[in-house]
Amino acid sequence: MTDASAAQPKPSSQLRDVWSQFRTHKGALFGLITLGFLIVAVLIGPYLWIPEKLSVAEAIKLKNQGPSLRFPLGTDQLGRDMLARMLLAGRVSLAVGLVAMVIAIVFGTFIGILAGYFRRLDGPLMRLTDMFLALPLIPLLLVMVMLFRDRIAGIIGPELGAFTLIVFAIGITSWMATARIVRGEVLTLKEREYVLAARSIGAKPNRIILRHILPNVVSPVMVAATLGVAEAIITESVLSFLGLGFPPDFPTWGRLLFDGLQYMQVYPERVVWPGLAISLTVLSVNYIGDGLRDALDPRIRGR
Amino acid sequence: MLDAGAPPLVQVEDLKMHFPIYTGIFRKHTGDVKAVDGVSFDITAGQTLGLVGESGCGKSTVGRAMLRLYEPTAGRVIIDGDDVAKLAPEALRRKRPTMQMVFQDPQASLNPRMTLADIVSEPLDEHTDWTRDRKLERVYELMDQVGLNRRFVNRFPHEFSGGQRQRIGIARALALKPRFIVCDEPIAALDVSIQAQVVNLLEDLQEKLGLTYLFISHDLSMVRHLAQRVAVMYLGRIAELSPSRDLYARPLHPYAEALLSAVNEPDPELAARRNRIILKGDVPSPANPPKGCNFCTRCPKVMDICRNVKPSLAEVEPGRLVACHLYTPAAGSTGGSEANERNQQGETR
Amino acid sequence: MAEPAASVLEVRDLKTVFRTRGGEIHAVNDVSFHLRKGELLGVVGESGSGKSVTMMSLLRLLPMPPAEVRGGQAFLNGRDLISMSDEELRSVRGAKVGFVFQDPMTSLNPVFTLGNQIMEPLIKHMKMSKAQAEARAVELLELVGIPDARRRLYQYPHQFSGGMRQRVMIAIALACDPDVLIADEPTTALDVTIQAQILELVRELRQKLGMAIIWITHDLGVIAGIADRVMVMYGGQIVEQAPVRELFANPQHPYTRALLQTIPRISGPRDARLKVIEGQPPILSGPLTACPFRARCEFRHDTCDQLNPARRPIDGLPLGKGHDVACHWHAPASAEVAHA
Amino acid sequence: AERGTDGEVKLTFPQAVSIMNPYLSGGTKDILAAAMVVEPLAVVDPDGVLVPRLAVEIPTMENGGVSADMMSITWKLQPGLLWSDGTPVTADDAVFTWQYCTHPEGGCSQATKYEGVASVEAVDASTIKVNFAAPKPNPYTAFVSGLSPILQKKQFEACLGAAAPTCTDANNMPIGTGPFMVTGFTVNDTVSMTANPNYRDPAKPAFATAVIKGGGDAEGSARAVMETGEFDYAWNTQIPPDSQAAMAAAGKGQFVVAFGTLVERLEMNTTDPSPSLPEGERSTAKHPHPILSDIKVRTALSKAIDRTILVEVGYGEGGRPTCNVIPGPEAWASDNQGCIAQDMEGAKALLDEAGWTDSDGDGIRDKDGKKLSILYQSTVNPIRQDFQALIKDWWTELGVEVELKAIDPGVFFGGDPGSPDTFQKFYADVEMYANNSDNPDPETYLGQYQCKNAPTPETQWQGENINRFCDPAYDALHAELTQTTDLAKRQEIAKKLNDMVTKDSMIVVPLVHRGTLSAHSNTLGGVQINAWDMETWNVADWFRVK
Amino acid sequence: MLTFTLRRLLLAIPTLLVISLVIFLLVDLAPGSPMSEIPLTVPPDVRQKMIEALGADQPVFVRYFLWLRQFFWVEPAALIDSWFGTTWAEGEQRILSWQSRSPVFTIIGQRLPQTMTVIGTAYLVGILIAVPIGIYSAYRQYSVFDQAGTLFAMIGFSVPTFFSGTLFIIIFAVWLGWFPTKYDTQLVVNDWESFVKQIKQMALPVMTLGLANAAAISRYMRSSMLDNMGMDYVRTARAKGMSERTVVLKHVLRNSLIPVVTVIALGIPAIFGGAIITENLFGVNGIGAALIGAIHANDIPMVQTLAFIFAVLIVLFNLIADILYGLLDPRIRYD
Ligand SMILES: Nc1ncnc2c1ncn2[C@@H]1O[C@H](COP(=O)(O)OP(=O)(O)OP(=O)(O)O)[C@@H](O)[C@H]1O
Ligand SMILES: Nc1ncnc2c1ncn2[C@@H]1O[C@H](COP(=O)(O)OP(=O)(O)OP(=O)(O)O)[C@@H](O)[C@H]1O
Ligand SMILES: [Mg+2]
Ligand SMILES: [Mg+2]
Repeated sequence: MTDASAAQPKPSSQLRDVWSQFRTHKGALFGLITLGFLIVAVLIGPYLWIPEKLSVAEAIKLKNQGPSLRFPLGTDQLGRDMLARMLLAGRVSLAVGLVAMVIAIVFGTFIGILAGYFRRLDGPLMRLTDMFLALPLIPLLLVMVMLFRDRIAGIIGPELGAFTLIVFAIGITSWMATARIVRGEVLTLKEREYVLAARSIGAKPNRIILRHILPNVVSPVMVAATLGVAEAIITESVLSFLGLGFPPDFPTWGRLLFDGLQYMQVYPERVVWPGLAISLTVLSVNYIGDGLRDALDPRIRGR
Repeated sequence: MLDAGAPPLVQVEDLKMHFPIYTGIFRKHTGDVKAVDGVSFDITAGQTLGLVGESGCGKSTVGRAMLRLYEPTAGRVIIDGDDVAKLAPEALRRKRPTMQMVFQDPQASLNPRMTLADIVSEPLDEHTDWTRDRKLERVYELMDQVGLNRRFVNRFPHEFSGGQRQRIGIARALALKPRFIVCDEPIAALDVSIQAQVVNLLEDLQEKLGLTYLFISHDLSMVRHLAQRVAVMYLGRIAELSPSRDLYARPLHPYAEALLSAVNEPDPELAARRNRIILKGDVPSPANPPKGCNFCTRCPKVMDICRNVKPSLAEVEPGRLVACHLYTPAAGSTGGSEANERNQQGETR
Repeated sequence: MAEPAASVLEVRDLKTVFRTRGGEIHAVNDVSFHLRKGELLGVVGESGSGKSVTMMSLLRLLPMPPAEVRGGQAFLNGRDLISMSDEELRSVRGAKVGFVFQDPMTSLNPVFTLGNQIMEPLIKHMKMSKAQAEARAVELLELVGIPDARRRLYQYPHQFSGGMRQRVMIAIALACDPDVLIADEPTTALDVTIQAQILELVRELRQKLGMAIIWITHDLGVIAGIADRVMVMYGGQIVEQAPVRELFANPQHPYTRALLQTIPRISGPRDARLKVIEGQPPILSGPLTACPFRARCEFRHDTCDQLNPARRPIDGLPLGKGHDVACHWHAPASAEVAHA
Repeated sequence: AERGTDGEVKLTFPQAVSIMNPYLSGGTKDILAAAMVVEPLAVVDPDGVLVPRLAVEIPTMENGGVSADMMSITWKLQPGLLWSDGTPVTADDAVFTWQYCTHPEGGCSQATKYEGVASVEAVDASTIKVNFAAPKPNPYTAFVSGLSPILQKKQFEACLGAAAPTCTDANNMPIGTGPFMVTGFTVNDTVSMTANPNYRDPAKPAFATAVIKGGGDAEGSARAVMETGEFDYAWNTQIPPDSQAAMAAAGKGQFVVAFGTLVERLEMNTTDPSPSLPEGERSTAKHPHPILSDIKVRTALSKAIDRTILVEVGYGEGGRPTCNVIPGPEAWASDNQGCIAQDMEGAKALLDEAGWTDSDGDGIRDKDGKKLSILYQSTVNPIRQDFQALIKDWWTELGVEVELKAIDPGVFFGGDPGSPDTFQKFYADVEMYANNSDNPDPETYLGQYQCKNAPTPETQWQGENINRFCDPAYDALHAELTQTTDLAKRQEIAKKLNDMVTKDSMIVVPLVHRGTLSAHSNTLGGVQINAWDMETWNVADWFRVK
Repeated sequence: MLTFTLRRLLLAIPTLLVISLVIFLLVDLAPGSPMSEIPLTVPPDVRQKMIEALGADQPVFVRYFLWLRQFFWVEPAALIDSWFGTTWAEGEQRILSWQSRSPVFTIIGQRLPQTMTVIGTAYLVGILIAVPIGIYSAYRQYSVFDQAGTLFAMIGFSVPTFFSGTLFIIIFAVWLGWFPTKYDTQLVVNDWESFVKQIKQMALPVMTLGLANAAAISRYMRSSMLDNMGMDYVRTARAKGMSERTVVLKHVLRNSLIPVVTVIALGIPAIFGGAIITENLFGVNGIGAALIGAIHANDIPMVQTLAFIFAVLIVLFNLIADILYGLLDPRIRYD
């Protein structure tokens, strides 16, 4: 009975459990592979796919080409290789989408948990959430960028500065839904018996929150995360459109989509590529979320 | 109760737990749910006090308020020398290892996302600075004590049967070597054979470790089996507090009597011969209890005085405390003889 | 009980499995039993032994998938429920068979008034008008002992106490005067006084309406109090079946014996220690080829590992009429016919 | 033809009309619409020639309308003119209009039109005399062109000064003398008009009603005319050349271009915008620009640009390469063509000559340890971003490091002294935008580059001399221009001034002479596009092609 | 319930005041000037005059209090005047748009009908599509239909309206020629013909917005239905012999609607904001288009007023959602 070796709980075993369950979820696997592919593509793609160095005059002659061997995704109105631009754009868009989503999720979850768990904070925090919900997004972003752009650019350089600012601005304006959902969940979760049980053994609030409450809000947070990525990518393009985003020669998927819009009728592929990339990202995040939710739930895992 | 010389480990004095009701535009405090309304008892070290009563009468609330899982409205709860009701948060946290709780619902009180090892070692994480190995060693030790196979360490709660789950809850409660455990209906949700396993385990542990229990249950036969003394609660107050042998032989309070008569014996012969008192009507709301005796709305032996004056818990026989006007001199004769008469309100079968 | 009347329900070789990711779970294994008119059949057994699944299989109330009824017949007044179309079955559910579920707290729809929920089957099956249905609903609530029924009709489940909800569930099950009432652990969550009220009610109803009742419970005390006949389930099988007094007086299956010994008594001497059944319940991951109880059985012998015992009368009466049991301990292995 | 026989004419503008009173308006869209309703004394035709509207003829020195000392001009109203409400038009209306626009609290946006006007008097009911404070070589500003129409005194009497913005009804539905009158006005959405029953030519307008629908974008407006045929006329349909071609191929309509003086240009900063300088000294004459002060660098940057490609990419039919800030009218434009051909080698040679060489081999030229690095800003606009990308490519080829920046036009042109991103503050090395002269005579326009007009912290960063160009010779020559009356002489001076800021100094680097691209359907006749006045100047003559 | 509503309404007042101040400051601080559209040839002193004429040169707090007074006193008074012919607001300065010099509320009044018809219809259409899809997806979880629904929803999420709108224009207006691309706000519906015209011109914006809305709502509907499909009371309903129709469309749906209704109610103010692009694209000239126009022109009073109205709507609909919650689910009590 005391088979110690078999009984030794490996610290990693739980993670491995999650992973092995995750692997059986077809959608999640599809999502992970697709997202992984996209990330790898934008990370190393630009080193592998180096477009020919063309002079401006040569390039202009090749503008608005359809897909070909030479230009797998065609060229844009200035004869630039769309594949190369898509890859470069993906770096920013994926980074912005994922990082801003993470900020929104982390912040939203944090606020939601505080509001839900500590009665006294509930009122003020929820009014704050109301306020953020009610604030007009565009002027808010304008003011934020105006106030901080130069300061941040001065510290970490214009591109990284723009990135930080955009990611932060988007994150800080999109946490409200998460906070509301999480708060609602926490309100019921904190009445659960096992939370009371944790208190009865003298656990501190931070442990109760981390170990007993947080894992149970994963599922709604995952939904919010999925929506968050799409929103962040699109918001970034709107920001660029208002001149608040990245330097104008810095492609992002949102901007490519926006730019391509003028050409949609004549060269539909100009919008298809960025649109496809954004949709794929969102779809894969959605499926990963589904899979993760299932995998994190030992009740489902057992089946 | 037998060795009256042993000092009580737990003393509860006039414990009150009122849940406030707020109404109106400005959230005015307009009333209270008097879940527990002045309860006093004590428990001798190494013994078990049974706590029985109707659903919703405040049994769990007593247990939880005693361990400061709720902030009691009034009263003193002295456990091992400290007044738990008044401890500062940090002191309370450090006091927790001496007093633990086994929860009513084994499924609900275990975090479904934690493994057995995590659950049982959580109190150790919180109160000790042991190494991982040392904690694991203790977890194994506890699992042996409660009879869980060591191979189960990495299992999740849903992978256990009800009885096993309850054992996890007990192991968790034992982890810090407490002196006092509140067992809140630890067997209600289990099937018969598993109930027996759990009860035996509790008994074994009491014997080995000298534990003190408050055993909350509505299974009266189990209480009889386990407890030396039994408190019968009704609507937030104690109706009768007697040694278990006396209570089961001859309940004094009319409610205790009705309760005992309702128990089903697993014996068809006996069942056919039994007289049971079926109470009529519903339990009054604890937010708005009757003016006099709490039980007066349903009592088969109700008298006029019951509707106006709250009876207090008084010792009517050696070791037996009852809160009933039948036994107070003011209400006329000592109720002993009347206790056997059936009033028209109760049905006799 | 007087001389047994004809069976209203006759179940033969019912077999239900769950297909899950971890493999199949054979929850009900060739269960056969019958129920006479006006009879109260008690069902006891370990948690997970298939009591609820058996009953729900009859009315196709299990989630399918994962559940699957693999075979068997169940004749209700001569018509086979298992092979019925969904449409036909719907006319049986609620009308001919009433069902009270294990958990009264969640079995009522929280967003509709009780009146609405009670009247639903009346309007559907009895083709009553709204006014008629309402009158009948009031009648039903009064029948199950809920005072002030007319006002209560317009209240929501959360405004009722647990015991009252349980009674409402019973009222719904009784709405169309069913031939059979299946009550699945209706009193587990209640304390003894409320439990007593419900038992009283059931007793009255049975006398008044003459319906047959199947009563599933863990509480042997309850069984002793109200049942005519008792079925003991273990590992998805019926292991013993007998009239109630006979069973308590003369339990034959080792599991039944052990079960009866574990319960503390309220009267009589206080036992020093409760008996327990050692070991774990079987994992029903395949068809039974050996006795499911063998691992925990004190009378275990070789045959138990090789053959799953069939049920066999021990009092000479035909199967199901008197006392029968599925155990090798009472019969030499040679006389056994193995289950397919 | 007969009035009102051609049904409805439908116009669409990408920006919706927000007010029908040109004196309170912020944008061309409003004035375009207003020009269909209220009229000036004279308008400018597509050739830049003045033609009379409400006046009988154009006053000149020859016919005695302009006094010899250039101190006054006298206009004669056509006889029998009626407002659309049937009341007669009198000289008093003109006098009132002048008062209205020059009232100090009125916030009149066309106040420049009345600059230098000392008084306006009604000599008699039909004679208007405009007196100037000083001799005015170009007296055709007040009451000329759609920017300066005559308002009805009766309607606006109560709206003088501070009350001007509160007269919502009058501002939205002014009574006019034009071919149409307003019947319905939804702010920033739709203007509905019907033919003016009192219009002086009984045969006009051919259309009974007119509608201007606003909103959307250039793309959508163009599409509504060129592809779906929902509208007859779309103003300002600046879309990519490829799309222009595709839309034209649908065969429903055609694009028309009006070339005025609008020039897309690069402005070179002559002062140092470095952020390391203390606030208040950044981009001021205190610190000359470390790189761009050298004319060789400026010239090299200009030489590296292929303007033909820019036009092809950005404007197609709607633009042409130019080297001048005054590209028209013909008679005023310098013949400077030197910059049209790209000369990359020449540019490189110039930089080498100026001492900027790539000494560390990183592809970027440097001098004295300082990199040849340029911040190049413009507004958010797809074409400008394409230009930025192309020019960056060329400059990079030259060995110049370029950082791009795009700013919201509202901020860039907003003139908010608190914002670092206005074009006047010029916290960048090079910036790109378009500007034009609102008058065929460029005197005022050229006056912008005088030393005194440089934006500085002291002037709250106001001023039109964006690049802080300062050349006493230029100022002197411009002063001469203001004194010269002889047209030929004026034109000659203007060309010289143009050359001084462009090819001689390369302070302003013109890129593209832009036209306004509009579209009209093939069934709309009589459209005569006009760069010198409102495009709707001859809307009375529009008709339906049958 | 009433007291709860009142309490929440009372609480909303300080919240809204704070929000109004923040909005006012934000919009005011944002860079840009109402003069940016004036041609560059206009000299600075004229510009300065124009700014003064707008009152834009006064200190922020003066304008804030003026605006508060106008918003909460003058404008309601003006509204009452226009209804009953009283003269309460006589001589008072109403909030004027800088761009058009018309009272902001007049403009809003002109635009409300379009917003209501087009955006309202779109939202309704979105709900009408989403709810059945969500229900059926949940009822047949993991069926082909469900998978297709997931895909549809994800695409609906990730494709911005400026993209789908343009696509619809090209397909339905340019290629097929079925619908107009510009919304005629002046159209008066008084006969069959004009009604058809109205339907046609609403088709494209409604499709665009409906798609976006339907995507999100169908997801919520599905997950909520799934949550309830396995509940015990569903089994009870089946055991009573109810038809599948009754089971799904009565018992499950009513319970599932609670979160969906919240999402829908909370989405209504967001729809005003979210419709900016669509309105602009199709020339619907509703409130959203007014907002973007005002932002581009730096028409500060207009932006402030609209933003504040949105804020009021958000707070209001949050409250309505909470109340609906209570109506739909009798267990939820607010006192
Ligand atoms: N947090 C709370 N707020 C308000 N009322 C409460 C709260 N917790 C319990 N109550 C009320 O207090 C009373 C006593 O509840 P308690 O849980 O102690 O009953 P119990 O005797 O344990 O019943 P059971 O046998 O059903 O477990 C009940 O009426 C209950 O509704
Ligand atoms: N949905 C399901 N999926 C898989 N297995 C199931 C499912 N429902 C029930 N089972 C299995 O079927 C078996 C019989 O379950 P059933 O509910 O009939 O037990 P029971 O006798 O009613 O027990 P209890 O007394 O605890 O109610 C159990 O082993 C259970 O694990
Ligand atoms: Mg309890
Ligand atoms: Mg069961």
